[in-house]
Amino acid sequence: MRPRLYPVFKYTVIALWACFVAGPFFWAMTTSFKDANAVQGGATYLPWIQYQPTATGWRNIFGGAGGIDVIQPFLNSAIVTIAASAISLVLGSLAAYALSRYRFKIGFIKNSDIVFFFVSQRIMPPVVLVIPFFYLLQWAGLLDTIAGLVIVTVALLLPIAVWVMVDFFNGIPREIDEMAMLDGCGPLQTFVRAILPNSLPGLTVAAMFCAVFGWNDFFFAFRLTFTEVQTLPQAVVALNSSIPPWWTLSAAALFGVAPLVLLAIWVERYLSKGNLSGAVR
Amino acid sequence: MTLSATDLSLTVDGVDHLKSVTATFEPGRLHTVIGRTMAGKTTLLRALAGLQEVDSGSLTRDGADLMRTPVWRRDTAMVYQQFINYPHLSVFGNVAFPLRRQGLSRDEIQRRVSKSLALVGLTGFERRKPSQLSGGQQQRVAVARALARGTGILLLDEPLANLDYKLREQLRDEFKTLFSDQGDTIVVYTTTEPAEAMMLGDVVLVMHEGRILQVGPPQEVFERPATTTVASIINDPPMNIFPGRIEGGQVTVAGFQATHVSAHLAQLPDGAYQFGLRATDVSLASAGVEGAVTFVEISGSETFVHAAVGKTPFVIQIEGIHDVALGDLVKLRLRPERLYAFDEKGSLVRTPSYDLVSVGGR
Amino acid sequence: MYGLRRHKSMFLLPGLLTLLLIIIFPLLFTIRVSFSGWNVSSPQMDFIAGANYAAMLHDSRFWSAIMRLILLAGGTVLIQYVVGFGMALLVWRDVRGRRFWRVLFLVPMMTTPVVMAAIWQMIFHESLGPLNDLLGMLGLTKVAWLTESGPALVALMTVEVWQWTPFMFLLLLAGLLSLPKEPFMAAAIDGADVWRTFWKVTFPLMAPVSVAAVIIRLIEASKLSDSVYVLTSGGPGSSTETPGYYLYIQGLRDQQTGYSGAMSLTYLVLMIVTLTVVAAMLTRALKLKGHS
Amino acid sequence: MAQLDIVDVGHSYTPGAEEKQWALKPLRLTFEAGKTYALVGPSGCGKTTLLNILSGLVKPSQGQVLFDGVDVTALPTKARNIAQVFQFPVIYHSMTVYENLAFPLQCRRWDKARIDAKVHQVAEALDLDDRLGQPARRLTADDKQLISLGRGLVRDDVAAVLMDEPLTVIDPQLKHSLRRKIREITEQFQPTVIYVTHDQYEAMSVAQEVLVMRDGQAMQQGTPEQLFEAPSSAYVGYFIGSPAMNFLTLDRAHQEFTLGGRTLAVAWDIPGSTSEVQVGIRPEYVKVVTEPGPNTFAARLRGVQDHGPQRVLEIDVAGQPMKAKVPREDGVPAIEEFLVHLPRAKALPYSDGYLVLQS
Repeated sequence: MRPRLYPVFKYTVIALWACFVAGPFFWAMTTSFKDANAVQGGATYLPWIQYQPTATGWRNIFGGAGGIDVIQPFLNSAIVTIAASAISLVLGSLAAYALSRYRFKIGFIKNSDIVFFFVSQRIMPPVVLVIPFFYLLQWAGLLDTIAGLVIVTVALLLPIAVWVMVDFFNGIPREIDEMAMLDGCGPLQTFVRAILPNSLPGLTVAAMFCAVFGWNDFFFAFRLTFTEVQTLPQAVVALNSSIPPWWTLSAAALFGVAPLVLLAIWVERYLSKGNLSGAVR
Repeated sequence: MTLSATDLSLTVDGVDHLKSVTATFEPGRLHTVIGRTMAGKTTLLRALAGLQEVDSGSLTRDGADLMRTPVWRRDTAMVYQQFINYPHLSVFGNVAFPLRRQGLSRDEIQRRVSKSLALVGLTGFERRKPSQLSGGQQQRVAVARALARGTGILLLDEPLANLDYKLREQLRDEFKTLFSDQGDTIVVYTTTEPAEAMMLGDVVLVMHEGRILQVGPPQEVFERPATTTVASIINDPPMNIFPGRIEGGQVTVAGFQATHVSAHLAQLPDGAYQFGLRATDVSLASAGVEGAVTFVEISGSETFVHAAVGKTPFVIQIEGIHDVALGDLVKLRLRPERLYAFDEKGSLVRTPSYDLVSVGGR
Repeated sequence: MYGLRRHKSMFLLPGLLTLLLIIIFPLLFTIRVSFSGWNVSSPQMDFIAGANYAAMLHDSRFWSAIMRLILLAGGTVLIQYVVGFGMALLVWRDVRGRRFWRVLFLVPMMTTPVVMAAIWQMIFHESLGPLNDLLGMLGLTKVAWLTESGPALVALMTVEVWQWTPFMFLLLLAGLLSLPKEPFMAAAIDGADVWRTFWKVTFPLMAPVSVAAVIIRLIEASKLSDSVYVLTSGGPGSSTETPGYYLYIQGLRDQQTGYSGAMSLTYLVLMIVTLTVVAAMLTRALKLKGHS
Repeated sequence: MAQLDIVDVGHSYTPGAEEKQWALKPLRLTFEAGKTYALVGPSGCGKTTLLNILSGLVKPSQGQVLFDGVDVTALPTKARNIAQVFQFPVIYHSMTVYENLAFPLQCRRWDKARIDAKVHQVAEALDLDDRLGQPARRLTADDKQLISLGRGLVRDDVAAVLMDEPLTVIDPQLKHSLRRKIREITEQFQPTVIYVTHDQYEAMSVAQEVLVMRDGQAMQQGTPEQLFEAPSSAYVGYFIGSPAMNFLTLDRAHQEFTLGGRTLAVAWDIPGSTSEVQVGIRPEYVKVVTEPGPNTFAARLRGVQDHGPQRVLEIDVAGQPMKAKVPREDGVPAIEEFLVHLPRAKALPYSDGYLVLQS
């Protein structure tokens, strides 16, 4: 390729991909300010010029007539995500630390096999788990409760936490552990005082992945909670009926994805600092 | 307060890391363990610290079994080759870390940290993070942390190996004063450098392939190396070791009449020997055995000329720095009165005498 | 080290037991139920031996869903890899507005798949959606995106590519950013052009990250069902059904619990075997063994 | 191979900074074709900046870089026809040893037979000829460094081979043999080599000429022997040699220099206007003697360092500390006070940290 043409090619490709990526958001944004007339008239894009914007859609998602209230689902989603992520991070880092530092040998099972066992849980399709979970939670009286959903979500997130943290701990020199022990720390203190404080980058990456997969889960919430506890994705999908109140749906969708979109800005900052590279190998 | 290792052995994947290592480490003395890379020095230190399990053998302190004491109750401090510090703590935090674990009062911690940072010359650096320090300073922090605790056992694993020559020279000098002042502490210090071992050690232990080959005061180990291997390890460049014969008052090497037999070898029967001669005791002269220069290197203020006599390699150490061209033919003069004689298996038979003017001043 | 044996389990067990407890019951339950005739009319754990498995062997809807999934997952992950790698290369080094592009290209993976599928459904709407509107402006005929089998598959793949290319982009960009710069200088010094530099330096160095990224994406893609549910409900007919979605219909909507259990296990085993084989093949093809 | 000229080249990473803060202060140097040069100095001394300027990675703030008289200052790395060996071994992972060595020639579209001949010639010199078919990634770090070097040597028109601390990650036991190999190869192929290291002994063992740098300045360029025998500054006297050169402050009485009241006979004469004068003398040249005579001074023993074949005596002469390096067989003086001899020819004059040039 000619050196002169290369920049033109490069920026064209970037721009095209950017349009594709941004398209759905643009459409949702513009649609969220429409009303029935504007939608029925065919596809339009520019407010004021092509249609008269209204805030109906946005009013509807905050308890307006004919709409829903997204606040409670939002809170439910947040609680489940935060609780499940926290549990997964704690249990995950402990297990990852053990797998990174100590040698396990139970019969033919070695460390790498245990790590594989954790990570392999990601292969389990939710649909395989959901029926047994249903009966399990029913038996425990946790069906349609936040606690039940948290337990199930931990199964989704724990493998991620272990996967990220094992790699991260492997990157911390063992001499630090040894030094802490020589300095008088027992194993648990060694972990808490010498290793954890140096693991912030790894923990943040793990937390980010947990947040993304926790917040965006739909299937478990859909089948294991019904009326009492509705998560945000559930609430949005419920709006997607045959005659779509597109403006309400769009507003709800944007509201639902907004928190994690903000996360992207922060992930990029992390990426530029090179902190992700250690965790992604 | 004596630390005794008895019959320590460790084999990993068929390689002996420790082979029946028996040694006693006395309080108030600095023990240097010298050996080449992979000789088992680090493994020995780690075993003493409790960081490395061994296959067999025992470890006692004042007769009490130490094997079942976990690392964190061993009263041992260690300084690593790779400047290991806690990356998240400041210099102060690093040195204070073990003191906090001991539950000392704030004032006491403050006092001890200041004292030990002053010892290593890092006063004023308290708030820096280790990553903001140079390699030499990082190693000083590690040493300060080890000293601050006042442990009974202090282990240093090639602490200067990763530093520049000049810094190494400087810290070596500092260490000499620093460690001579440690009261009843048992200090064990590993190194690959003979000069470091000689200079710092009260006792030198020579290790090779997992075994301890010789133990003794530096002077004795240097002047009376028990085997050719020790002779080669305790000298830098390694002592020239070459097979030869004593025949009719002459020492022959590779068929050449290299030199006459000097008085200290006169009693030996004719026959095959291995001879040892330090690089300092071979010189370039106008007459002597002929060799070809294969390589010239410069270390410190000395020039090491590597030359091959037939197939036998020799190293010649010349004071000062000189240009010698590769491939030149040179004549080597071997100083007969400096020859060590070893038997064919490598055990010491005769040493040259060092007519010491005096050993005062130490 | 003496004294540590007792502690190591203390670290590992809480996590391991939690996961085992959460996973083991469902697994055992599914195995047992797959040998029962549990269905909506007789919800009980009887024993009918391998009848469910026998029925499954003749269930062409299930097998075509499996085949469809393999093509869908393979196809979309390949596109995601190529596009993700391409975009990562473009915004890797000197490009104006680098941070803006990077953030934008990451955003889709942060969004909820089902929610975005609902948005995509609007976009693909035959008469009111913007896609056909734009096609019309270009003078092309309208496409029945979600009601014809061919276009519906294309729509589904488009959504998958949109949603998950950013994930590839993230892993590959992180990989690129961690590469040392010396190999590239060496290639420049040796006189290699852009093309040679890519194939001889960048690509080999990125091979381990590439394999990891592709495998992770294949694992996630093998579970595809949420977006199908929202976007096409498996339709038209069963032309966009994936095993995940078909199992949902059988097991949850029609409550053929026993039968769906048998299919679940078969699906799971097939996926594990396939992914293991693929992973081994990729690793070998890129000669990852022996890398430092 | 080419002659490299550095003409008033200086560099600052922050534009507009004062000259004394520049990473590389303006300097003028010539590296002759076919010789091996070492740039040595502590970290931050400017040696890496200078190397990067030669390789084209850094464009200097001022001055010109000439390769055989051609101005290459504005040219990128690729157009300079140099070769470089980095700290960390850089090889093409997916290729065999042969393909690695052939790569630069393939990029230059040589024909197959010519490539084959050249690769075999270089591989033989590097002792890699028996491993040409192996994947390069399987080799040890030191052999990988040889491949890097070989990729430069196969191009017989290469202007210069730049080596940036090539022994950093090499196993200590192998460092020695790789250093030796590099020396042999450069003697055989005679490329212009610029070798950067922080290790003075490595520099002196590998190079024909050494350039000592400090704080962005070139302190001295010369053969190892010149640097040792006549350091142009107190810094070089300290930096080269172990232990470092001794410096003692002299008193001036009439036409003579004295040390502790006794006359120091010297081989130089310097203007009376010169401020404080120090004598520099290497510890190797300080001799313990029993008989008083010219240039003998009373010394007091403070300590002894046993280095094995030599001992270093830490002594005070005229209240100033210095070191003397003596052969082991000479023993240690039995009394705390004795005499040392400072040879006239080896005592050099320094003022304000620099060697005072004799007219």
